[in-house]
Formats: sequence, structure tokens, C-alpha cells
Amino acid sequence: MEKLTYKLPDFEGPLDLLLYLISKNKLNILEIRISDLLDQYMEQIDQMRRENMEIASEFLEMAARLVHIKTVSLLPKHEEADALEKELASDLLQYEEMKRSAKEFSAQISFDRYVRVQQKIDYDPTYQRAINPLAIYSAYLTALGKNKKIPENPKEESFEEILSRRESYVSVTSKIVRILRKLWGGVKIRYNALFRTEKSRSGMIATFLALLELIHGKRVAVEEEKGETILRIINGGERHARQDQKRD
Amino acid sequence: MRDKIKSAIEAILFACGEPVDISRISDVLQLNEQDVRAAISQLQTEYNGKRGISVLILENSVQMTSDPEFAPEIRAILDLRKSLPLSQASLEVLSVVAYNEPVTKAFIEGVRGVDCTAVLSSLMTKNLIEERGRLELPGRPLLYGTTPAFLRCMNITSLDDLPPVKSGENENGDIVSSENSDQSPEQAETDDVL
Amino acid sequence: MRDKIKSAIEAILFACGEPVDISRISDVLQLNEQDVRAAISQLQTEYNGKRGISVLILENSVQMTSDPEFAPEIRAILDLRKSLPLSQASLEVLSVVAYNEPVTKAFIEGVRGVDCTAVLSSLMTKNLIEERGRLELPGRPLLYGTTPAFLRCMNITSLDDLPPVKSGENENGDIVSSENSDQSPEQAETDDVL
Repeated sequence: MEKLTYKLPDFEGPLDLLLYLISKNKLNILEIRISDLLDQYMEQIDQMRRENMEIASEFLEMAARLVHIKTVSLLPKHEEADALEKELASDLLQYEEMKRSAKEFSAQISFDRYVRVQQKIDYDPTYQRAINPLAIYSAYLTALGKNKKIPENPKEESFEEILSRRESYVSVTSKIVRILRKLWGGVKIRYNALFRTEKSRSGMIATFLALLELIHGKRVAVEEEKGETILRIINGGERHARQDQKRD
Repeated sequence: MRDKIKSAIEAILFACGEPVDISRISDVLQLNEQDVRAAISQLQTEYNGKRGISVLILENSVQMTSDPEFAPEIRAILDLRKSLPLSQASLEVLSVVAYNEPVTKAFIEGVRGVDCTAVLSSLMTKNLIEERGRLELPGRPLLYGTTPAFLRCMNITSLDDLPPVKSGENENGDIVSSENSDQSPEQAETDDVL
Repeated sequence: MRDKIKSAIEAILFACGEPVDISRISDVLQLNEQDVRAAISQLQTEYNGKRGISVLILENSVQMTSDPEFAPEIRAILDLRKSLPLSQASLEVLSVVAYNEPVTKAFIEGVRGVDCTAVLSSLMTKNLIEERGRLELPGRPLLYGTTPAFLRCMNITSLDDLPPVKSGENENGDIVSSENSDQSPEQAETDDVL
């Protein structure tokens, strides 16, 4: 659902990073030494890893591409490597050109000209041309495209994430209920399994807070069993004393 | 050389459209009201009756409007827009609404995979779709549905007269004629003006 | 004595607000396009740089706007904040679209090497780019192009006024294309679905 991607500061993508490395080493795009470039590129990726940044998939795809070029360039025949290097060089030149245009655009673009909304006049703007129902039908199939299946109206669940952000307290309560339901009747579950179904970060946080709450209220116990952290319900999940009365 | 004060007032009146308090203009331009009124009266001399735009004073406010003499031309220009063919984007948004109404903007954008703000607002202006209350979900998103004017343009009495779409009907958005033979596509075609 | 043609055009431009096709004006005023263009060019001489209002030609349409010099005054009156500058990503996507339009999302992503969904949608919301139908290829990917508002914000009359691309590699001034940036239908299909 939620795609968490961070880009390296100041880099718009893998090509941008490559261009940076090339200019830092004062290299010519048309004469890249692929193994040097690959080493430096991987250094950057490793750095991102060390800083615990989630690396956008595009950066990894580029790493794979560089590795591939390096691999084929080790083969006795060089045609394929040459072709791949040329392709990379052309991508880089294109990207460089685009960055240059973007810079020019940035200097030229301005939002200081204001325009008017249409003057209120006594006038009926209703559309008047005939519309072919078949054109609507055909447009619908086109709009659906590969989706094909007719979509459904949004459901309550799809808003859980927004809800949990807006009123995180409610969401923690719902996670408490969810955890208790899972452990009901003495079922033991692994700690990790609790989070596996959470697709969003806020969902995970809410689940974790809910678990802390349950442990605090002595309704759930965390134990170790055969080297694994497991969760178990205490006393059938009954609420202990007055602790979290105020919460509901 | 242009007169800065007059030009600033022109720019303000142009952009606002509605009547603007003269005192507000004098605040923003840091001038006294008398100077502002003097500039406005010069603008009136330059515009009214000489150009297609007029400057009107209404008690303590001032407004720019088009000269009513040209109302027929303005209407004629706007009329042309009512009979331009719809864009592919408009047709698609209309179709998504027609086959699923009432729907939210998010629903339409989910189907099409693209922002539809501008298209929606142009279809609303054309009276082809309308607001239909709100969905009782967090955020209470607006719902959209088609209008009687839309049915009139299609020359049908109800959305049920649209060719039915079955789930998984086709691959690439081309018209499949075999499966929806009851709702004769040929018939519809004769109404087509495009 | 006022010039009827110029006044009518002024009234139309003022009342419509948005860019108006020059051909539509010539239809409504029953004049040939040359005469309309001549009148517009006179209006430009009378307004631009001399008044608070400007008349701009944007490709085949014409629009009245406020003079940028008075943007601060207009913002003060309308209680608007200065719009934020575009992000680097937005500028890059804009430049790819402007130099190659109409283009698919897959093409833009091929050039930039990163996903552009959010940037595209923000540029559409800002009305700097718009849908331009679909590419007649399997999957029928959406096409994007720049808007008259883009020309207006860039202060140019047509995309031809953009600085030429000085590409190192090829002679005809196009951006060097590579296999990677081809409008691959497969890529388009998978990427177009949100």
C-alpha cells in the first residue's frame, strides 16, 4: 500500500547519482569506466543502507544494470558490452540535457500573472452536442483498461490508515480488540506474526502501542518458547482492576 | 511611461472581478482614498464607452466589467464551447460516472490512474455531471452522478439504456459487439454527430 | 470613437477569463483571422507594459492576464500567498513533456529513471500539463502535453519559443532517444494503473 521510498538527498534518481559520480571524477560520459563507476555507485547504496534509508527500487535496478554491463564486459566478445555502455551513455546524456532544461525552466517560470474567472453573466452553459452512448461505452472499456474488473465503491477498511492518523487513539483501541481476538481461548501467536498483516507504518505503530497497553494491563503476556517470542492471553483477557476504564 | 497607481488599480480590478472596496485598495496601495478615487475616475474616462471594458463605482466599491454592449458576442463565444466535441478524458470520466454512479473523485481517479480535477470541473460546468451528496466515510468525500442533461445529449431515458458492461469483457478497450447484441450499437451510431 | 473590433475582443477576453481560440473570435465577429490577429496585436501594443493588464497570445488562443509587476498588490487584495517554486522533479518532468509532447508516463519515466506518478498528478492539479488522449498502442497509455497556462507561466507564445535543446549527440535537435525511453507498451500498461 504505502510505498516508503527515500531518495538520497539531492539526487532525483539513479541517473542523477551517476551523473554526480561522473562529474565528481571528471569523467566523460562517453568514456565511462564501468567497474569504477559501479564501485562508487555501490558505495553510495551501502551508505544509504547504513543510514537505514529505504532505497527506492529504481536505485537497485540501476545497480543491477551496472552489474550486468560489467559482467558482459568481462566476456571475450565485447559487442554486447559496447552496446549496453552506449545505451547507458545515451540515457545519461539525455538526463543531463533534461536537467539543463529544467534549470532554464526554473529561471523562466513565474506564477505572477493572474487570470480571471469567467464573468458572471446570465447564461446557460449546459452542453448541447449529442453524445453517442456507444462512445461512452467504449470510453468506459478504455478507462478500465487492463483493470477489466469493475471496481467497487470504497469500503470502511480502506480508510483505516487515514483514520488511524487522524484519531490514532481509536485505532489503538481497535488494535487491542484485534490482538485479543487473535489470542482468544488461549491461542499462542508469534510476536512477529502480529505485524505481518500490517501494511502501513501507522498500522504497525498502532499494533505495537496496543500490545504495550495490553502488557501493561496484564492482559497479555510475552514469553519465550523454543527460542521464539510468543504472546499469550492472561486470565482470558479479562480487564485487571480499573486501569484502562477511562480509555473506553 | 505608465501611471503606477492606475495600473495597479487596473490589475487589482481585473484579477478580482467582483466589486472591491475602495478603502481596501487604498490600504493595499498605501494611498489616501481621495487619490485612489481620482485614479479610478481617470480610469473611467479612459475605459467607459471607449473600450470593451468599463469601470463602475458602486457606493464605496469599484468593479471592472465587460461593456454590456458586447454581451451577445460574449455569449456567442461561450455558446461555441457547448457544442465542441468532448475530449477523450471527458468521455472516460463521464463513462466511469455513468456506469458506477454515484462515485467519488477518488474512485474515478482510481479507475483512470490519473488526476481528474480539471476534467470533473469542466463536466460540472457543462452540466453533464452534478454533485450527489457525500459518502458517509471519513473525510465525507463528494459523490458525483450524471444529470438529466447528460441523458438528453445521449437521447436515452435512463442509464439502463447504456450498453451493458460485463466484468472481464474485453482486453484492450475496443468495442466488443458480440456480447452486447441486445443493446444494438448500430442504433446508437446513427445518433452520433461526432 | 472606439474601435468596435478591438472593444469586442477586449470584452470577450475580459469576460471569458480563460484563453479564447482566435479562430472562435473570428467566427463570432465574422472577420477573417488576420484582421482579428491585427486587432489583438494593437491591443498588445496598447496594454502590455503600459497598463495593469496584458494581452497574451498562447499558441492559437489569446488571454488577458494581470501584469506580473502588480502580483504583490493582487495577492494582498485577494489574501493569497505567493505560490511556492516548483520542485526539481516537477521542473524535470515539465521539461520532458514540453520538449517531447505528447508523451506517455512511461516515456517520462524512461528519461528520468524514476517513478513520476505523484509529480504528474501535481503538475496536472497546477494545470501546467493536461491529458492529450491516448496512444494507439496496446494498453492505450494516456498521453500528456503542456497547457496554455504553461506557456503563460513561461511567458512564451508557443513551445517553439523554448530554448533549443543543444544535444551533443544528434543533429536534428531532438533529445537523444534510447531503447530505455521507448514508449514500451508493456511498461505503459503496468505503470498506468495506480
